[in-house]
Amino acid sequence: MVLFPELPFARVANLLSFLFLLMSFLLIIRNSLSAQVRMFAVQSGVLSALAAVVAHFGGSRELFGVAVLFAFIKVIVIPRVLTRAVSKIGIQRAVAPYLGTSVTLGICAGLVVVAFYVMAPVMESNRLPTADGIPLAFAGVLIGFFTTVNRRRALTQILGFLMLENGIFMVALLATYGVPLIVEMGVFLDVLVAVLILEVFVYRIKHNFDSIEVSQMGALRG
Amino acid sequence: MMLLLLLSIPAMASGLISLSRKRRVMEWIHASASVGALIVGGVLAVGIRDGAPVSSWDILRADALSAFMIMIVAFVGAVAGIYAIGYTRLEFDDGHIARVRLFYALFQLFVFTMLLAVTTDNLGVMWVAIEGTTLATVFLVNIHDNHTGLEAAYKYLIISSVGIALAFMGTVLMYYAATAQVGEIGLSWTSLIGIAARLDPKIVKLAFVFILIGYGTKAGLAPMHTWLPDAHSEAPAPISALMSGVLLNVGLYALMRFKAVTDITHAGLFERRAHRDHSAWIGLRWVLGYAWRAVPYGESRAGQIHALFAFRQHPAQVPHHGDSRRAWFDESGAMDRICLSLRNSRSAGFAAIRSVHQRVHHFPRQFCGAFCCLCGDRYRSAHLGFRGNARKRESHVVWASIGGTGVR
Amino acid sequence: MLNSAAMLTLLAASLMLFAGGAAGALVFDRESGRCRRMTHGLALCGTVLVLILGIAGLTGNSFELLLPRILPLAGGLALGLDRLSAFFLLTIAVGVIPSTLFAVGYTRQYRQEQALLGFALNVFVPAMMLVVLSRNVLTFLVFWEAMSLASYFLVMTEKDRDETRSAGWLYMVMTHAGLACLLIGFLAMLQATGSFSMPEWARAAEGVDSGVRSLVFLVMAAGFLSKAGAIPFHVWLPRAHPAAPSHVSAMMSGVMIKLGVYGLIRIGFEWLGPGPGWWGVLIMIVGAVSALLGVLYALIDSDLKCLLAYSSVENIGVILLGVGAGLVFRSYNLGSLAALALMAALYHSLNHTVFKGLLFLSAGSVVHVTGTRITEEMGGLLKRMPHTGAFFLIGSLAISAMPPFNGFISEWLTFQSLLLSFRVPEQFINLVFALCIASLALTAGLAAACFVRAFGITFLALPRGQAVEQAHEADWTMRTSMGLLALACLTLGVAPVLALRVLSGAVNEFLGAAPDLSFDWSNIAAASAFGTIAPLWVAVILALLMLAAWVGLRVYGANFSRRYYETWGCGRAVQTADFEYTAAAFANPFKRVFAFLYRPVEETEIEAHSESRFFVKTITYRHESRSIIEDSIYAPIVATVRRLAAKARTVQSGNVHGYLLYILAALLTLLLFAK
Amino acid sequence: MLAQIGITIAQWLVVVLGAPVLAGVIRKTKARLQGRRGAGIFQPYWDLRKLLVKEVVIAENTSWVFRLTPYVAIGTMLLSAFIVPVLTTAAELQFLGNIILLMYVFLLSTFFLALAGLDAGSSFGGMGSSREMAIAALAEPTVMIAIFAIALRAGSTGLNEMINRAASDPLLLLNPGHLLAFLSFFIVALAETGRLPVDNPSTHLELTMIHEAMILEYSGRYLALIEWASFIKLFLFLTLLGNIFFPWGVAVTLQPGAVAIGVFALVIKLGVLALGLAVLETALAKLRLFRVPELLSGSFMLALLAVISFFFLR
Repeated sequence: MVLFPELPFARVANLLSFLFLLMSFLLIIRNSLSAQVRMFAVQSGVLSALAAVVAHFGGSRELFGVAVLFAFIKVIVIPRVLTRAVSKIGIQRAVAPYLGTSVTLGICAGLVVVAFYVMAPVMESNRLPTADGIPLAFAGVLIGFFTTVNRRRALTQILGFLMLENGIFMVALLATYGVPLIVEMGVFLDVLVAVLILEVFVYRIKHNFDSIEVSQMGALRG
Repeated sequence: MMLLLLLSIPAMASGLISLSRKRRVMEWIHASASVGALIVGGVLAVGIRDGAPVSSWDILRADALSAFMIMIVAFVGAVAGIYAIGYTRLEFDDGHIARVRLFYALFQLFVFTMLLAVTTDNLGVMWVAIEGTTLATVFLVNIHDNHTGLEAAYKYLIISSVGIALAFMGTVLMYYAATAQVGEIGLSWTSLIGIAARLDPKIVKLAFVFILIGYGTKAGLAPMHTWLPDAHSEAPAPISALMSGVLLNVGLYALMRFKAVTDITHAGLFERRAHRDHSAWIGLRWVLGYAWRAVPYGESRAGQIHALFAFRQHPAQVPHHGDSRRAWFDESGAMDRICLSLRNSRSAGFAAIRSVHQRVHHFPRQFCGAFCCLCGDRYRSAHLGFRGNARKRESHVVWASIGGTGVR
Repeated sequence: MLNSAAMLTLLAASLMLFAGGAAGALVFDRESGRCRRMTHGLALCGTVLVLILGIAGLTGNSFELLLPRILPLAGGLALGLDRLSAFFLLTIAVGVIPSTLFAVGYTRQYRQEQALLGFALNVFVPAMMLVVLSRNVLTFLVFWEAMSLASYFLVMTEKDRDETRSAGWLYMVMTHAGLACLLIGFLAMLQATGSFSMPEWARAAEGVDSGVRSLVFLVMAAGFLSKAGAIPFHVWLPRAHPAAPSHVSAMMSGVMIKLGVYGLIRIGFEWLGPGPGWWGVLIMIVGAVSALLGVLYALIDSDLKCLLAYSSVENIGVILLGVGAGLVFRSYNLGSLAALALMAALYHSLNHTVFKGLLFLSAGSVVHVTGTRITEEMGGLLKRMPHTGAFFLIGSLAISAMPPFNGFISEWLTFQSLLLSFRVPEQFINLVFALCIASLALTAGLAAACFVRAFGITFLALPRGQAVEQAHEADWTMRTSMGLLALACLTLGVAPVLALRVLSGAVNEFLGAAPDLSFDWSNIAAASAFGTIAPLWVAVILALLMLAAWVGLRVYGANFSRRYYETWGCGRAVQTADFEYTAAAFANPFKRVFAFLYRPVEETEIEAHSESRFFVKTITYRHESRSIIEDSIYAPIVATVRRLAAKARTVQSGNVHGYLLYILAALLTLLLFAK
Repeated sequence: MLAQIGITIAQWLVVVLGAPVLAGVIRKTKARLQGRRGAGIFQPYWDLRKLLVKEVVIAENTSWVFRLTPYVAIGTMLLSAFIVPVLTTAAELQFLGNIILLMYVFLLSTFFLALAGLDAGSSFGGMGSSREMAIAALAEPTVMIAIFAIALRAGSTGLNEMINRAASDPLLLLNPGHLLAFLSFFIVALAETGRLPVDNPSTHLELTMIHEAMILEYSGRYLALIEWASFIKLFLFLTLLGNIFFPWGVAVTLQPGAVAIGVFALVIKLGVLALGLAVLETALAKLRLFRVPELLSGSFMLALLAVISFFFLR
């Protein structure tokens, strides 16, 4: 059953991949926590759409389930959790990241180049129509990673981690149309639990350090 | 079936403990589960050693390497588990029953995830289990809910999660390499190793980079080891023992599984550039690791190694996590050494033997490291209010000396 | 003759005794007295079995044991006994038995540490024994480690003292470094030969590139020499030995450091196959330098046990001269000379075990009753501790290589083997040997001076302190053990044939060449008639002549009345201890002669009465000498490491972002590299 | 067999009884050279006899080591008298040991004398011990290298073989190594026997004496034994010098004629050496203590050159 046979699979996939990357960029230049959470939700939405598209064209029923599950966890549950955290923590004074926006963007652009360079062998060997998006997805991984390095607040760090996770999910999606369902389920569960635990930690950090600036925690040194 | 039984023991124990209310009940369940796992694990391991690998369904499979890991997990788990009962009695009075429950439940969950990681055939499930170990232990690290504990736990969680996510990336790429070659395939190690020779070497290499970084984080290889001294020193002693004695090994175990595949794929390439590249890297890291171990030595020049003695004499003068920290730097070094031997191995088969040999050599150290920790921490608790007399502590020094025999 | 099963039973029985002792230490850790008697008693019994095993091995019994189930992946637990191993077993037993007996009385002072002491002792001794018996890499390393660590804990007995802790720390670091060297060497040989088994290395060594073997030799020699305490790896020794309880010092100095020599002999002659001549030359140079510097530092040290520790460095140097000479001779195919030199080295190592054990134990009794190790505070002890003093005198004579004691025989043998070097057809080597002879001779002279000073200042003349005046004789276990060793000193000196017989068998088996030495009860002849000596007759005739002198005076009718009067003190009315020559003063001529080495720092402060500067109120004299090795080798290393460590600390900055950055950087680097 | 025992005892008696005469000859010669008449050459015997009948005064602080030392001193020297071939190289009692044993036996007596010096607790004794040991120790390498040089030529360290081998070499004195070894051994002999310029045997000024300071507390028969021992030591060293380096006349068989020549040669050689020693002691002043090491290192270099000359000029 193919719903929109007229839409070329590769086109749509690529479009969604670019949207994904765009969301990553948007997320890293926003400073307000709630905006960041929103961006993340949108990005996850894009990703679940992509999953649905791949499921549709790839003819995989399992993958539909994954897309739905993904949408449920990452578009609804996790943003809810994070939003609740943001509101509980209250207004936070803006904390500058280690690097300014322009430098950050420059570095992220560099990371995209790196991603293309690194993923070249995968693209070469991949005959799937979705292959073009793989470097973009990997760029998402690197940008997410970079966010955890660059941002001082615990919540943003968590978001960076989630972006990284999203990127990996997307690599799996584009390169192999997803990993086996049981693994996917386990991964979702783990991520969910991780986020829940992290949320608890954010509260505790707020409680203990009166701020969610991670960089304040420096008592344990070599 | 034995595998299932083995896994279900800690899993059920964890569930039961979280439901129980009475402290004695929890302790009872905890102790019997620890010992039970040891017995079942022992039977299983002996069986495997004398015969073929055991598997149930597609997911669970245990070969000789797994058997070895099972023994380590179950044995250290049992020892640390029994020790934990006394330990928690000292640390938490009956007013903190919720924490005790949490402690025991997570302890069993931790053991479960480690056992799962070493008995599963599915690389994805292995990943899930290893991430599970992080999630299970993170609250244990912060069980006292103080500043430093929180800091250590947060760092542990975020670094491990990020690292382990990269390992997932590697798993995905490995899976991709397999599917690109033979179409649909389970993400199982047995099937992967079967087709390993036909995989695309470039992609496998790329995958292995991610695996190395990812599971390397868990195994405490430098420079991904930064969480290690913090978390191990903040965790309660039995957990520290488990983390050092076993958890790092589990990370390494995962690394070895992938290494076996990579070695086969790169059998032809091995002697050439690819090998040199990552061996150069591991060699560099080895050096770094050693430099790194100099850190605590530099910190107080005559200090750390005598922490055990110092604890007895000058509780106030020693940074209170001195000995555990040193032990962790030692762990890090031991891991580095094993990796070096992995590097040195020329062929895949020899690699397996060599690294297992190293691990055998390492095992008593790990184990004794665990002992050291237990004893060291015992001193800590002794000064926190333990009413032990000097004689009693004396015997601990002796035990610590047994432990000391192994560390290094 | 015992068969192999009987030997294994002996081995197992001794191990069980030690295990029992170790277990006893843990069980009875509350009852100090019982713990002490039980652990030491069991260790003593176990060591007696080791002695039997050693003697059985030396008379030609051997066994091989492979337990593949233990340490399964490295070829199993491999043990074996040949005559060389048996000889070292004998050395171990000879060193350990009196020390343990001594410890029964001596460790009474350590009430709190009984469990630790007993446990570590019962690990230490069997570990040493098993090191000697090990036949593959992993077995060797495991027991080597156990030995090092057990000795570390023994050193740490008086852990309450800062000095002990820093000594233990240094010992640990040096052991670490030595072990690292050994590991590198073992791994390299493992790679080169593909075998875990060391006897197989010996067979495969011919096929290994000689450059690799030389490199392995260098590295492993460094590892073994650091255990043996040869210069420049000796730094731990003069700290750890004084810090340890005396019976432990006796065992470490008498026995443990010999295992470094054992390892060196194994790699030099067996495991690494035949090597070039410069291996031996290197060992000889290390030996000559160790001997000379060791005795020079011993000569000026005022800490009695420290002095003995430095003297161990010296004796290790003498042993190494023999080992090195053996290596050189073998590389020139002078098999019988190599055997002679090795025999001299082995004999000296056995002798050193005996007399150094004796000296440490008697020093231990002195330290035990006076509470000080500083010789400047002692004096006059011979009257208060007549037996201990006599034993110390015998030890001093033996270690100074005075006939008719045992040190003389082995030093004489070493001299003979060095003098015979003219058979080596290489002028450079001849000159090296000439210089080694000179340094050995100087060492011998200085050692005599050193022990004149040690015995004279400690035991003779007047007490210099309160503690010494109340000194009393040691208890019977301590005296018995010292007496045993003193007897051994004399026996090995007048009847060396006992030891030479087994030694020549051992060396013959090990090198496949009979030593160029003929001996019987009355005569020893090296290289047919190159050098001969009749130790038994020397002793007998010397004793008879001394007696004859006394009898002669009687017969002649000399005046045998005697009168006691105070010592002449330049006309002073009262002669007190203040007028005695001090240890520092005794060493002063040497300090001046070897000033370039000691680089002494002297300070003199004179405080005069206000009336006139000629009426002196007080004089303070401070002197200090510095170790050239520590200053020029270790200090820079330590400084560098410390600086690097301080830099490395910044890596563990406490900042989680930084940590994540490391991972990101590692990932990116690796990705770009692996491309 | 009987001849063996006879000649051995005869040699021994020559050493033991002849030693004081030698000292007397040196003293007499020195006195003459200095323009004094001096005591007769048998004076040392009368001195010894006088000491033997005197009462012994012992310092209160001393222990049994002090009382044992004179016997060790005389015992070691009496033993050495058995080892050194004086008249003949055909006597078998030299089986006791080689020249290395001899040197160690000398060191043994020094060892005990130094202990005795410390035992009385006076500063002088300690000072003497310290200096004596320093000189003994520093002389040791020279001794050994000189022995090495001789042994290289003789192919043996046995005293008989050394002398036999040297006697069989007609061009002995044209050998640079031989002469160098002689010089270095001569200097060592001066140091070991406490002669000028290292030590002054006739001084009794506390700060300059070495050997005499060490035995300052001795009196009576103890002093007699020690004095006698030092006479023997001097005699033995001069005999060694004479017989090893100028081996002519030493009997290689036990025929009475050869032995008679041996006696005659010994008297001549000792006479020449004694004269040389006396001239030297008259001409030289005592060196400052801390110049002695320079002298000894000089002699060490000579010995080393002797060894080198063997290896490079053969």
